[in-house]
Amino acid sequence: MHNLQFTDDQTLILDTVAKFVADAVAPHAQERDEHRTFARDEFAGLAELGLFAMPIAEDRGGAGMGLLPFAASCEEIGARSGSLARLLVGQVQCATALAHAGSDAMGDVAAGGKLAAWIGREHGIALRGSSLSGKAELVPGAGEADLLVVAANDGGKTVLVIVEASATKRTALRALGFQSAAPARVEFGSSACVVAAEGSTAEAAVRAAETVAFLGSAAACVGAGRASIVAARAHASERIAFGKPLLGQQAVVRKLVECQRAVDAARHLVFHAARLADLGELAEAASMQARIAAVDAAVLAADEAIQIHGGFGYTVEYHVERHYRDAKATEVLDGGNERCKDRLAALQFGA
Amino acid sequence: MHNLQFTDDQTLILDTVAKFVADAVAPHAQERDEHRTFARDEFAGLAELGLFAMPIAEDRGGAGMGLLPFAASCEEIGARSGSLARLLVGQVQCATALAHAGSDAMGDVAAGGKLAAWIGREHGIALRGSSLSGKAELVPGAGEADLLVVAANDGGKTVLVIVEASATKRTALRALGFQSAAPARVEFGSSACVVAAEGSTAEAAVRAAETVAFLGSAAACVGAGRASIVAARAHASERIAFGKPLLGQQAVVRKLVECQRAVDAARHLVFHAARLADLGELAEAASMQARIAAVDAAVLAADEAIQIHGGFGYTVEYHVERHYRDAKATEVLDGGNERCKDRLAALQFGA
Amino acid sequence: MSATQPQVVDFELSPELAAFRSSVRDYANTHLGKAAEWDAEVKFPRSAVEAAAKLGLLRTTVSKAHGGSEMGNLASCIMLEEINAVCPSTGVTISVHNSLVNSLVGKWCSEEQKKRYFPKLVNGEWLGAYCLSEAFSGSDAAALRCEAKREGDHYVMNGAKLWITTGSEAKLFLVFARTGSDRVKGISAFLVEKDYPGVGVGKKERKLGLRGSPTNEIVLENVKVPAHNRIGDEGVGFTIALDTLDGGRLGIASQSLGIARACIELIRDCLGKQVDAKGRPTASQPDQWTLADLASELDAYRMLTWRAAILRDRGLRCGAEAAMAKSTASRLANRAARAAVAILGQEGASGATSAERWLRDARITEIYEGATDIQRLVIARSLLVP
Amino acid sequence: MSATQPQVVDFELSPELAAFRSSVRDYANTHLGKAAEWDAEVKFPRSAVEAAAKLGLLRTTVSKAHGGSEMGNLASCIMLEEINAVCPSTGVTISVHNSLVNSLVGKWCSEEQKKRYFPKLVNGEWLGAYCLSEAFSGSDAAALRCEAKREGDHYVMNGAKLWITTGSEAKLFLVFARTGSDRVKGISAFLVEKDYPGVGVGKKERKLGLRGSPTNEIVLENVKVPAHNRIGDEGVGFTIALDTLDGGRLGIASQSLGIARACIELIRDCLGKQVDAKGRPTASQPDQWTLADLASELDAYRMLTWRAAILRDRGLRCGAEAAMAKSTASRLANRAARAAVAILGQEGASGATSAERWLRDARITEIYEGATDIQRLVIARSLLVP
Repeated sequence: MHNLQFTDDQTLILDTVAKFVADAVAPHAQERDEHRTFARDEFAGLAELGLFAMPIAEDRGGAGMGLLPFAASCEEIGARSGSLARLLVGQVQCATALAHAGSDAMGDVAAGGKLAAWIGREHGIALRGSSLSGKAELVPGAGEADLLVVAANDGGKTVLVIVEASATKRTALRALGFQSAAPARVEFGSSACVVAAEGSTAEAAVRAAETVAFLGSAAACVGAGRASIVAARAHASERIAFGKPLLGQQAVVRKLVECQRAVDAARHLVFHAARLADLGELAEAASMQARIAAVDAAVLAADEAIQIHGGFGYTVEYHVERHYRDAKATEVLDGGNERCKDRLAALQFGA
Repeated sequence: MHNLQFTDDQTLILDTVAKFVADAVAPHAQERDEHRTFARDEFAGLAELGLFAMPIAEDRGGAGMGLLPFAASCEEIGARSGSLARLLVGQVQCATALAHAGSDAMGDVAAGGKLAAWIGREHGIALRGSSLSGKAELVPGAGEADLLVVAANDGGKTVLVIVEASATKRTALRALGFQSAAPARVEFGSSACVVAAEGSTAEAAVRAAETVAFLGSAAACVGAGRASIVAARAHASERIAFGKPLLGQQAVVRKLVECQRAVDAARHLVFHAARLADLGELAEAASMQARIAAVDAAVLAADEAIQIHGGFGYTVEYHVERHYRDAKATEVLDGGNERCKDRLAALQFGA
Repeated sequence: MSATQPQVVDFELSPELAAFRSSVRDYANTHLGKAAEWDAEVKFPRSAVEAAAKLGLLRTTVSKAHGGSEMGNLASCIMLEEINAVCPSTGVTISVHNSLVNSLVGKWCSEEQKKRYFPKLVNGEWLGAYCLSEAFSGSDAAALRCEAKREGDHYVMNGAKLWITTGSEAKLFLVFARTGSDRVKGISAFLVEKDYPGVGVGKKERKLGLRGSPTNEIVLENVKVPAHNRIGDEGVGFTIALDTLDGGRLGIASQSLGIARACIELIRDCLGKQVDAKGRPTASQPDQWTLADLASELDAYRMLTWRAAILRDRGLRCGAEAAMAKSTASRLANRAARAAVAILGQEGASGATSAERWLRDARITEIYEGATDIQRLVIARSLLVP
Repeated sequence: MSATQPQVVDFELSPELAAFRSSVRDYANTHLGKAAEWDAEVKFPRSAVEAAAKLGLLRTTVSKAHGGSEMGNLASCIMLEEINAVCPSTGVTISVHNSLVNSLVGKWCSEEQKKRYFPKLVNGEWLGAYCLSEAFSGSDAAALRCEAKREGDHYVMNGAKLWITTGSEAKLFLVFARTGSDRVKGISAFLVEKDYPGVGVGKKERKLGLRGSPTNEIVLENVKVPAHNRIGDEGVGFTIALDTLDGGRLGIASQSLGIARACIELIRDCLGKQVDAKGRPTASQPDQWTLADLASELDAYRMLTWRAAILRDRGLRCGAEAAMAKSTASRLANRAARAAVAILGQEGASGATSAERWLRDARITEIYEGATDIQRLVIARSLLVP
């Protein structure tokens, strides 16, 4: 990891997560994705490990371990299953926002007893009276969720709203990615809901949830990039062309070097942003920057890994096409990379 | 700097360097570059600040502060003068190698009493008997150097050799960059020399000097990238086109966001590699990775800064063309980025 | 096509070719509407291929003497761009049939062989497949291991071919097999009918995209191939394979252009909706710039493709030119598809638009019929070896 | 040039144009050998421009009736690629004279004006300069402030023009000035002779590259410009400026192609030396791939450039096509120059080869005659606004 700076506690957690991922996630990831089966057992496993509560502050009912081990966990999981990493991100977003709001619902979500999906501001869901209206086109987890936590628009102000998923119309999607995370279109036809927070509390809750998403999806992409490189290296070591392993072809290994650099740089940005956030500093810009870099790195690494695999890479059996799809699908979530760049323009350059 | 981790001592040094750069380097950088005048006063200033001895181990006669503040200093200096940053890099390379060799010449070099230029292995200078032969095409500092410290080839093995610069033929170059660093072509026509180290000592000395160069030039490029962004932002704030400042044009500020991300990522890689080295770990791969990322970031940022400046950017008065040239010239030094990538292929992927 | 008759004057199509393009566009709009369904259900676009056959689109590279329309490579490229701009699964089926199979038969087979097979190929009664790749030889095609041993008046063929486009649907396989030990000169080409005993359709690949086009392993177990089904002399197989691939690459370049164009149109439609009261575009500048760059490159690489096709139609060498066309166009297709997903955002990735399908379909264009690095090798060699 | 006469058949030059290209190549090899010296010494390539004039290279865009060779834009593009592949300082001088000045005079000036100025322009006795940019108006040309006030039979002109190529050497300035307050319709164009009282050559820019070509401020202080030197009606200046820039962009696209080609040749020569005993290339694969990609794009963008030139020669609109040519070719020139420096390594950066000069010269092509983002704006508008 070249990180130098995990505490012993953090290292312990990460080892546990790595073991869980290797034992319980990796063996089924491809199959679940191909057949679009929901990763319910794996979700339960995350709950058992306490990952949903991990970054939530202790005084809000969480484990208070901060975002750094959360990000590192997302990387581990993202290396095997972008879908599961996204479920983790969504659940932690909801738990984080509900914790900020002091909502009773937080406990169930942080424990994983209820599956929650986050619907961010970018969807423009409107609160009118005590019901929601609007449509969220692509929501990972929504197809199987019990609760939807929505950053809704109440006449220009952000409010945090909880809806029973069954009160909405959900359409399972054949989406580009996240196929074992039950991605769905959610339509709110005047769905009844409960307002969990308003005003500055809602704003703070939603911002915290957004940072979780930026960081978590960035870390998951770092994992996907790492996994793509590992897969490509393994294939290139075995595959013989023109009398020597592909890895001996300068053009092939040079691509790996470039992907490694992009992934390593993205990881530094992710960990840096997580540390800033854990120190209580504003991490919005840093986490968005990390997200953009990590998505790019994951797309690059998966794309090159497919290319290095040749025809094999185009089939579902070598995982790299899945990382490619999940990385591109990540790009459009949370408002998309473009929205991040516009916000960065304002934060970094006052534009 | 978004670094979180400088010690108080390091911060103090960096503040001093920043003040020196602002007062003594910035005002003359463009003019010296344009007229190709050697930055002798500035070099003396670096000596006075003790920067040449800073990263050398205390038990070898240095200040023992490590490479992290050295890298941060290179960034500060590189933001104003790529030439001066390169002189610092070369001097510290020589001091580092001589310190490893336990050479008496180290004291003068670390104090800056003698100006030393480093000629690396990539030039393939050959030691035959007690004299050197070969040619080094582009050596910053060589035109004004007192000493040349050479990583020479003695029948396939690396030896560390000291030559009086006056014993060689030096031709001042009208090179792409480093114009106030007296870049020269150095020809060794059987130049007499002193062998300072052989065997594993020479190998270790040269590797240490190489890491200094990778890290130092990477950091200087981070500085150049930072300066390009600052200049572009300033120009874009003032320049009106189509009824509003350029900074209000989404396409313009988006470029700045992308440059900032590249520069920030490169800085993380630089500081990470410096910390690894300071902890006594192998930092060769990390420092080469940092170098490649930083050169790319500096070229990108300078290129975009020129573009944002429009016609102004093509003139010498706005500094960004100088950063562009110096960054591209940095790329070919120390064996060039391509050699770094080949070594990374071996170190990272066993290719 | 005579060597002096200009086909493309001043970068514009002749009226005949323009009319042909328009007729193919009609075909595509009429018959390829189920592209998304074929993709989702992993279903061969049989009706589309049959309709193409009826319209004569499976015989463009065949001489009139053999029942073809003799329109040549340029016309084929124009046709394939149109088809692939709607359904790349149909596109690759037709490309392989025309650009690889029919072209090879027309150029390298004996008159007798042509008379036996063209009647079935030109009307689509039989589809063709090109069997070069194997599990252990992709880019390095000369490393193939499939064996054909001469025994009297026939060859006994053993081995397995991988990544065979149209594998489960084809009736005629052009198989490259080893008749000698020399890496290159030990390779020969054969016409192998699906119904020959021992020919088996193996594993069907589960793929990222192009899911309407079946990709199979073809297993050859003690297949008796009549000696008169050998194409050309023993040992010229590799020459035939490479020469044919030059044409095939034009087909894939055209496929890539079609995909890129479709993505550019998606982006244009998306940005085009964003206008102010006076109809001026209000879409984000970076998105507009992306559109501009993609559109510029599309025009540029289409010309590279047409240039190579014209050279080939004239019987001139076009290896480097075809490689330039394929390598640039295939990368553009992927860039355009990635941009379409990003710009269309959630609608791009959710399946609500075709953007995500283009992304998946585009990816193969950089891999098959010579991966991008092989194209670069061909181009670099042409520049470095006089 | 008639509208039906094909100039480029099947992507190949006519024998006449091929011969012309060859003659220009001879000129470049004979007269532009001091390019490095002109760069180092910041010296105008006077001898080269005079030799070009003698060979008739300063009159390609002028009709025969006015002493020109009437070869048109395509021929000019071919010529400019050759010249710029050796010396871009000479290249831009000739490009501005032909593509901007002579083209504008031929298309927009009155017969009387043509008769007065063409005799001096076609033989290079006078060089021309195009004065549009100002300190506060670059990409946003319509923001210009230079003023021309009508007073009886003349205008009184005041203002300053910036970034004027050939400024200190030109005898005739085409000046765009404000005759009214409307942002666009308040602009008119004028023929201003250097010798008119009040015309001054101001500050000379110290530049990254193109150092042989003087770039100056042109100061206009109470210059009395005869009313009969106004070009067209009052208020059409901006239309004239933009139309002329379409042609100018073809010149810069061609300059970019020349620079890119020179860089590709440097790389090819460098890699070509690296061979094994059998003459096979041993250069690093990534470097070879870079060469292949650059060469592919060079061919592609040359076709974009020629396509736009042919449209313009036929009197058709070519705004988007010229923008595609310039934006792609200029970025290619810069990528090629950066690659040349990297691949040639120390020899690339030390001044021992021309690589570092190409890097410096190339950079302006993305800036002048409409920066890249302006080209993208033009292209995007053409796609988004029907």
